[in-house]
Amino acid sequence: MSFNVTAFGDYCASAVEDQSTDVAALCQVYNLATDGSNAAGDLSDGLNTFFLLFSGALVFLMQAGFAMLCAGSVRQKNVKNIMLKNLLDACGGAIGFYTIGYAFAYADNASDSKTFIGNKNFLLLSFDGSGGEWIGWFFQFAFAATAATIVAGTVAERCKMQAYLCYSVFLTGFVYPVVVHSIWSGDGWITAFRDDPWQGVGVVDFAGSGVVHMTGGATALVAAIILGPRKGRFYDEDGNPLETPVSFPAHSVALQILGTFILWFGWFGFNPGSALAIDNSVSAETAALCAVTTTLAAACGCVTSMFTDTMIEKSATGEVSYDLTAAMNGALGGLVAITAGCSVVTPWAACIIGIIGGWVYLGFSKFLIKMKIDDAVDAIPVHFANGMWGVLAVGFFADPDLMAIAGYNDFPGVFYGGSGELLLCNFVSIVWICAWVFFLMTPFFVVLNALGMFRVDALEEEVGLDISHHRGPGYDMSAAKEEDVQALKNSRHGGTSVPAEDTA
Amino acid sequence: VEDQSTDVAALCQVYNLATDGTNAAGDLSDGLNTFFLLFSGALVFLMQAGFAMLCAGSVRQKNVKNIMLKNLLDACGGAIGFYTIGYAFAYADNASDSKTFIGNKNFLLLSFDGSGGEWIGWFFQFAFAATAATIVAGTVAERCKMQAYLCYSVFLTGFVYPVVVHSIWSGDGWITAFRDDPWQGVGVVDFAGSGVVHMTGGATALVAAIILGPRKGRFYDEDGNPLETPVSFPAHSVALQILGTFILWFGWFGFNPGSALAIDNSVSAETAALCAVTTTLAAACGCVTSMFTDTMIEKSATGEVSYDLTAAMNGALGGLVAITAGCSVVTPWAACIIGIIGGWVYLGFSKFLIKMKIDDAVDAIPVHFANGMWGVLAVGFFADPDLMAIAGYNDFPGVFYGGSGELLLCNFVSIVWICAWVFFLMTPFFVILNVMGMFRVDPLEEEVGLDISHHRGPGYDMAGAKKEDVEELMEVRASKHGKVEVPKEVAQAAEDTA
Amino acid sequence: VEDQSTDVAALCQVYNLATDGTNAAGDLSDGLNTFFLLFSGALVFLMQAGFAMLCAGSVRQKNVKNIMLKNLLDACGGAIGFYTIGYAFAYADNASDSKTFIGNKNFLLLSFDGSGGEWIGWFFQFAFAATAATIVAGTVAERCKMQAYLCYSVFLTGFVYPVVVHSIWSGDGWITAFRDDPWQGVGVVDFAGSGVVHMTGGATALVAAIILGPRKGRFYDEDGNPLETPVSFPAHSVALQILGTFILWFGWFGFNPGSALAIDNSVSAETAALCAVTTTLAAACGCVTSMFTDTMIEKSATGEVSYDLTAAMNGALGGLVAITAGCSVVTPWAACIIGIIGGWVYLGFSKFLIKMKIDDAVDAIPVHFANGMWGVLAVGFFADPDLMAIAGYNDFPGVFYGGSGELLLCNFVSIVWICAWVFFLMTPFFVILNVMGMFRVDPLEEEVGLDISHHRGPGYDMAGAKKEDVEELMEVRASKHGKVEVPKEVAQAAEDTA
Repeated sequence: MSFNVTAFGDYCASAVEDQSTDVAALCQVYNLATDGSNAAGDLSDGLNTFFLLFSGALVFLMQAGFAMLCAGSVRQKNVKNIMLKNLLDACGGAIGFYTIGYAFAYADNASDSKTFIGNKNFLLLSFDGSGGEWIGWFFQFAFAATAATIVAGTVAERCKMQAYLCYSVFLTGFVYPVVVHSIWSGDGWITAFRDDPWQGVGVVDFAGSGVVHMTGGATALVAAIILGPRKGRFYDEDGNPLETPVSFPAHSVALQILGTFILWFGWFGFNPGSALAIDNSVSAETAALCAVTTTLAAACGCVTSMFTDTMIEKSATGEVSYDLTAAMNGALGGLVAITAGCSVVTPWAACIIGIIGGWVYLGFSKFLIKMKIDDAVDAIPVHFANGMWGVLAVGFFADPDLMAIAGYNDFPGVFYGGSGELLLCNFVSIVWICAWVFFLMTPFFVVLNALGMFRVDALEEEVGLDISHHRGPGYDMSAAKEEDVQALKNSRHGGTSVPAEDTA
Repeated sequence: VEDQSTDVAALCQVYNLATDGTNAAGDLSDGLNTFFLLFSGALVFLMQAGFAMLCAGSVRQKNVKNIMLKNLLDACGGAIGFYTIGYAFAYADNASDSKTFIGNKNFLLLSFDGSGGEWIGWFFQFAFAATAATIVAGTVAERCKMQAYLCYSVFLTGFVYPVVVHSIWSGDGWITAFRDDPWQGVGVVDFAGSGVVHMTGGATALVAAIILGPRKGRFYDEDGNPLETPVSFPAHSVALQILGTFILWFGWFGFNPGSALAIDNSVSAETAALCAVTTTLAAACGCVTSMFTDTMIEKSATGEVSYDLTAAMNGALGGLVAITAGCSVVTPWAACIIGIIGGWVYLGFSKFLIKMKIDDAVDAIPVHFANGMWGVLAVGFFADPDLMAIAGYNDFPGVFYGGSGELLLCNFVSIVWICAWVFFLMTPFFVILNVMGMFRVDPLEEEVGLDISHHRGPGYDMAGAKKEDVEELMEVRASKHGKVEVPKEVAQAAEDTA
Repeated sequence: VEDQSTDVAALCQVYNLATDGTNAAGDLSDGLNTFFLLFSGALVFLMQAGFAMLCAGSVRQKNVKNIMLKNLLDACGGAIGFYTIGYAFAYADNASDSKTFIGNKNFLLLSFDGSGGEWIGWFFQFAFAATAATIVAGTVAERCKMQAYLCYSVFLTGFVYPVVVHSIWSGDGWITAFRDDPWQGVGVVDFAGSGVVHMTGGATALVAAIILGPRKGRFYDEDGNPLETPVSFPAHSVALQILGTFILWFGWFGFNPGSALAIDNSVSAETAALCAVTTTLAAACGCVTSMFTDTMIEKSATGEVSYDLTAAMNGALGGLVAITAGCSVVTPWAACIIGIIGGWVYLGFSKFLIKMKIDDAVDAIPVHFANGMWGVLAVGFFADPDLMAIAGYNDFPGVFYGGSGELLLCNFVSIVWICAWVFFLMTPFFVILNVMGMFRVDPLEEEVGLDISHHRGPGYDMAGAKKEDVEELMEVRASKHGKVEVPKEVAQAAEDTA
């Protein structure tokens, strides 16, 4: 009674003369059914590729978001410098991740053994194009570039270009890939994507609160400590601590808000895109849920952070004021915090994660100032602190049903009656990422510093990096010469009637 | 017998294969539609950035932080309001065929089970709700209190807008096209929301602008006497305005084609594709018409030929708003005509508002309210019956296709209904806010600008390097390499700061 | 017999099921491809915003409105021109296998029946046409008359560009790869348009720049004597330039992968995916190469290390233009080499133009014309025969893969053809405009800037709050709560305005 469908297909194709009408009809139906199934497989490839192209492109656009946010946040005299760093990040990230980063991060060793680092696909040479390899690289590159760009803002206005280039290649080429390998690769030691993950569940960091944001944020923290604050931020000319820290005004709030919106938009690629496929109902549901939780966490983070800040300021000064920096960093904090759990928490949990994310941002920002650690764009509270909170939050809020839908083992978070395996896994991932980054980056930056390659000359810092290193300031707003405007006025209609607009 | 059993087994196998194929197609269909709404919703969300840039560029430099914060909070408030109650009011299906005024299920999305695209449906609809709310921000810019703004934006996304949506886009609505027996046999055809979204936002803006009054110095002098010519406040950054316009246009490629809601079959693919074409053409025609008409008007008045960016970009936006209702049911040439008239509607209504001394800081009322009305009406004239059927409506033709006016009547009634509903609710709302002193900022604060008054300082600090520092660097650089010559960038900077 | 009839009934059911599955797959395929082109077209459209920001940032502050208006009108004019005649000239298939010079059907899209993705095909192609037109805007910025601009942009999108498209991308073209028997057996391989789009735009820009002459004070002093060193006019806002660069790069992920035109099967999915990879790598390599080469050149000249943003961003754009022709047929390492050389081509051609005293306000000629040529040629060297087959071309290898040069010859001929066609048409066109005094603005207007001369005032008004108002607020706030202390933001503002 056994029937081999493939053999039957061959039989149909062979067109034997003596087959009955019945069999011929059946063969035709078989061919039709095969066509349908093959078309579905083809469509599936196309749809998933398109989904990752869309998501990767949106994540890439986050580079523009970071560039605008950072550019708006720094003083006018350093705007070219920070934007160039953002542009080079995207480029360096591409080159570093192409040559070695992807190989270190993902290479599957075709065994079930745990490995520390991948070792295949250098320069993508062994790609054969099938199985979405090209588009997979593209999507992962966009993430790597994001991790690198986080650091740029923190060390803005005082970091040397050479140092920046060194660490961004080091970060995307080695530090970040090893973290990825441990958590997102099937070979990683703490990954959820093995048959027998640690504690039965492994680390659940869906879109990378830990892998991407903490790695970038932790590097930023180390860099900020070793690099020291900007001149005049916490200490006066003679090095005596100031009573109140001087806050340097953002040179353009318009660019900051533009950057924030672009980042939020990009996150709709970052989080839903991390479903990696959308060719079936289950992954479609996962991606859709990610869009909802991402939106809600950002909204709650923004509102919470701004109004809390308003209340704090009101109790201090008696005036009601609304701070844009608190609002936009609150939104970003909420986005970072939901990144780990976007596919495994319910909307109400996303709201709570966002609300706490807003507080985490505010608290950590004030803590840094107290510690006299200078972060030019508050990237450490947003990415490092909220990255940690996001990874931890999964341990509390993960819904076991959603875990199963998202492809994890259905371990519940503590608030769903879990006994803490998931929380433990995620806590260990935080410790691991911090330890790995601190262990590698601290000596790295110390050596750079000792060699005098880390911080710019004091005078150059005072003048600003644009004039010192980038051939002049970033803006030239000089308008038309007064005498020319006057001459134009006089030339029109014998100079008697001047158009209204020219009198401006 | 053996032959027969082999036959049956073979048939079963083929059956399984066919079932696999069909199931895979169903799965793919879910995935594709979800992805389509994710894409469209994300683009509509980006329109928040477009509005923020457009408004920021249009106001004076002293209020730029204020307006952008309002835009950011809109997105947030819209999300929270639409999550908690708005979606429930707008869409809940009561599983009966009765007409209802408002939905009452799915508060906090609690009864979602994830199937059937519910999550992504909420995401897409949220983006629309946030758009409706953000339209108002620009009109009342430079003088509206933050508290008032927060109150009305929650009220709008949580209640006013959802009721309009329920009536026109929900299967339970009283005037919807999506019932078995819609009113007049066709119901209101407002494909992507010229009426539902733009008129609702625009009408709110109109009420607010009337009650709030014009900005200081716009139509009246210090002593309250009307000025002979209204003073126009210059936009502080045209670059931001144009950036905003382009982002909005880009976002509209999610707004209109996305309203097909599905793209898993040839018919909805055709609908979405047609939307992209009509949207493009209406915007282009609106832009060109508005700008050149403005140029001709100005030329006849002053004799000088000049090209106005505000007219161009608001013309484009007016065309986009106007095509939104009919993007899936009109042909390309009709889209051109709708866009051209949209450009004129914008210009005319803008001048009418100035004549009425109603002050709209970013011309949102002519763009969204006036062109929203025009767009909804235009469907009644230009709807092609074949395209109506393809887009899923009953195939009633517009008046120009020999229709006897049912569609025009439906759409006209929807305009009256939206205006009445918004005016009825928002007028007392804003009057009370105003009486309580919660609507308009203090005159002195308005004069200083809201950024310094309420947002901890101005939005820009363009101070460059200090002159003495640059000079010092010049000396260092000149001596460092034993050179006499100073690097050109430093010399240039020294000259500039001199 | 009864058994048999049951069998037949069962078979019929299975047949229906199989048919359903196959039909669903066909439907899905339509939807997916339409969606893919909607996404890609929207991204390419957003490149208009990228060009607007890049150009706006690159010009002097006094011409910012002018250049942005041109960019906006480009999008509009492109839509109208391509709708009315451009598409008909470019694509109409005459249903014969004969070679034609120009298409002649589908004017105003009137014969579209909606099937087969016609609507979305137009949308995608329109976005490309608008890109070709907008390239020119930057080069002639700060001195070209609006009228001239409108004339040439309609001429370009309505006739010049469509003929190039017809020859290379239409099945009827004389040198196309999409015939059964293409020239030399392979035809021109210009996947996403390094030649068709970028060279056409860039060549027009080159002709225009030569005839229009340099901006006042760039190469010659007031009296017309050549300056020893050319004066470089500083970009008024680097922030806008970088924003534009990133938006363009983002848009290119629609431009290149989208040119696969379909994504409903594994093969075209692979093509699109490869395009995304090669596009990224070429841009990254172009950027890094161009900037560091520039740094080294400057260092050898001045002894100071400096990093130039213009070199970096134009290097990235140069890499993007260069990979556009071959993005689907070269391997990643070849993309890196194409990008690296693209960076050098940009730098070299930019310096060459300055030496020739040809003034390009935004360096569009080196980026689009020079790198467009390099990109088309590079295919002849680097095309991988396997990838050629996957991308749907005949599997002719590039010279470095052992090809005997047919492909290189085809692509070289396409360069000659595009240059000849554009130079032949545009030279008399611009010369006549110039003779009629319609090309270049009045010298005084140029000096004042086009914004004040033609667009009703400057693009920015950064005036902040008045000093006395801030001081008054300071007093009010200090007394209001019985406090002596003034809120820090007001005090700070008072200090700043002092």
